[in-house]
Amino acid sequence: MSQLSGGQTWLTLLKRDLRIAARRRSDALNPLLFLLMVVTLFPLGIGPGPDILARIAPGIIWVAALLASLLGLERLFRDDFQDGTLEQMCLLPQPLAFNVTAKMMAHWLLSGLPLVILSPLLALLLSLPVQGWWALALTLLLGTPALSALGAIGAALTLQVQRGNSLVSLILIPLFIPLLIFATAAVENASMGLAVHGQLAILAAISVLTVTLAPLAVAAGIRMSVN
Amino acid sequence: MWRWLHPYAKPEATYNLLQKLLPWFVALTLVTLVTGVVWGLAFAPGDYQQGDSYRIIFLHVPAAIFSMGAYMGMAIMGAVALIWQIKTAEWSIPAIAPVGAALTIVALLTGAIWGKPMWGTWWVWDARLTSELILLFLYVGVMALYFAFDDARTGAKAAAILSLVGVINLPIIHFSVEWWNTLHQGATITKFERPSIATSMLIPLLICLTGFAFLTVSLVMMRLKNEILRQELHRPWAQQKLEQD
Amino acid sequence: MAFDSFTDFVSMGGYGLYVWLSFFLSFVVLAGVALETLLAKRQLVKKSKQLQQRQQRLARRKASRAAVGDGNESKT
Amino acid sequence: MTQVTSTNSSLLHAEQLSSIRGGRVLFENLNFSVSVGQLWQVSGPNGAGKSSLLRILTGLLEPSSGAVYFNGQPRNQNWSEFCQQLLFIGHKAAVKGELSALENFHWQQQLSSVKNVDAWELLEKLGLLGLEDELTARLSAGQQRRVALTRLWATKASLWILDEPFTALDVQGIALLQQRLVEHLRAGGTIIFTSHQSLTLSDLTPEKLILEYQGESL
Repeated sequence: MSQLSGGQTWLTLLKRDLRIAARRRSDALNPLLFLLMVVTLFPLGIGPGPDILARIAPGIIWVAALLASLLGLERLFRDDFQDGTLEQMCLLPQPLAFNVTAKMMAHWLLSGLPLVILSPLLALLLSLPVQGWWALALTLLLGTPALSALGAIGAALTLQVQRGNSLVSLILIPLFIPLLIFATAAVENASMGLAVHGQLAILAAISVLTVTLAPLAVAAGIRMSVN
Repeated sequence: MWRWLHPYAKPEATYNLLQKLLPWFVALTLVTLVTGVVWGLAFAPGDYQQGDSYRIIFLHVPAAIFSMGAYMGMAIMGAVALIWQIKTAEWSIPAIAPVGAALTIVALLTGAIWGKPMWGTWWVWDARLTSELILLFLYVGVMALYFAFDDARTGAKAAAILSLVGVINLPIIHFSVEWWNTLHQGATITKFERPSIATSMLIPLLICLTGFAFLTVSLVMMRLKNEILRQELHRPWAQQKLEQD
Repeated sequence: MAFDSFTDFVSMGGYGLYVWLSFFLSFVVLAGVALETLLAKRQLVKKSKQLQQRQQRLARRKASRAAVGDGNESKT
Repeated sequence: MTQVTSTNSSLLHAEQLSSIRGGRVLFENLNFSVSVGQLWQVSGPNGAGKSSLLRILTGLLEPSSGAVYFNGQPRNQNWSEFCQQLLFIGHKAAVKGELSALENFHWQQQLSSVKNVDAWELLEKLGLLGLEDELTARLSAGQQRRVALTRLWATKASLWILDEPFTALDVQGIALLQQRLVEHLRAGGTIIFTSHQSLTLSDLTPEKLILEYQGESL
């Protein structure tokens, strides 16, 4: 068969998305800058005392990360929807649910991964104890794939809605809650020197579950929107 | 068997069935709800610990149970709609969501009002109340998504997908909130938890539960009738139905 | 009857405010949903009338056009 | 191949297709069969449902009722094979404005797994030479359309469904496209397209499917 295998198509789609993202760097950069600025607001708002900052740092960082991840979501499928690329994706021989994972992966590489890399800086700014740093990075590493997957659902469902950004937030924030709870608990425990395996395992489980099931919902949402 | 039915006739048949059944359900609702509430308010004995404030239970518990039940029903309809492509199932989602949201609001309000004499404050971040609040957010999301579309048909489909996504997340959310609550509030025993309930209180509670069940179903049926007409507005049968009353 | 007098019933052993408030608010919310449903039905009636008028206009236009035309068009 | 049915000779077969959009009936109970090697032109006034019909044939749009058969079987049952055989160019060109003409062609080629096309030759043929590094977003509408049409030269698909392929093209472009369509038909391909203008495709006359504007609601 000279037909492309599923893996090759997937890689092609991923590479194309990354190439396009390289052409519009600000799209990936802006949410990160937003995150950094939101985190800066907290010491200014509640005072620079390291004790209280360290106490609330995990919550602040994760809440800010959730909000930042909502920022770029509207663009995830919108451009492809408007220029017809999404239609062509529906007509590829490979299942749509499989192909959309390439887009989710691209989104994670551009939004989730930089967050993980940025996390030590955030921890430093909020005087998180050093023991908490790696836990923060780990929770972000385990949790952000679920953010991308859930985000893709929100983006796919609201494609036909004009200015659907606030709607996406409304839909997604309740679904983000478990991630927030377990991630912040893990970072808190780690900064107090307690074991965090349990929370990390749960986070990983949530991510695996979300990443495997979300593509089905995303594909259904895209088919509905293209209709 | 669904496949064999003529696609145009299906919603109409459902509508006619709903129209036939609705009066019975409304009557049952009124009878059971009035009986249950009067019994609970006036005849059930007072609680030795909480006095008469416990009478809020006759609203709070049924509302809380059916707020979740309605979500389950909505998600089941969502699955039916997406798997078998049954239109009326799809349309039942915007019919169920507002009813479920109203029940959730009732559960939250009664919970908060009950909390004032019991805990001394209107709101506590108790696991159940928090879960209920998040459930309300989920309902709000489904409704907001439905109303965001100009085309009611697409809106119903989007809402169906979202309700399914929500129902998979619901246990995770519930579990996480429960866990979060024990982590942060340790020793707080929720006062809603009762080891056993006296029969004299249980009977009116059960009547209230059936009353709320009928109420939920009746409201959903009323709204589903509207929704079918809204989606079928361009068809003659729907126009005739609307002219009749 | 769990209460000795009507005033007892109203005061609910001192919890009257809470009990009656919660019953009142619950009633308001649930009745509100029912009411909204009935109002929505009225809206639908109005919308249906509009739609029918539009259809009639179109039908009339079509009929007049058919009459003006060569006359041997088959009815559809 | 295995299933012998009455529709066996037809590549694409529409049965009792109806489409209702926004409370308006576009078309009802449409039946037709497209055989291998045929050229079909769908025509009709604006709003008659030409695009909707094409999108229903490709499977992007669900018909309100009716079904589409591919090679004698329900299309959705051999979806993967259908997609391999299909090339669809819709109103939206599926051209990425952030990529250059060359890159756009490159990705399309990658996805259609056609390797033996000389990109430079093709770009020259389509009059895009010298613009290959320019971002497509900065090209004119006609040039963007040409970039989209490069897909027709790098495909193995036999069934082409083209929605208004001639829009925004100049005389030269139209001639070039017509030539390519004839080539495809000569090679045994099948084409369904919509167009307002009637074509003069040398000796080929298209089968016509004319949709009428249906003003009334159901």
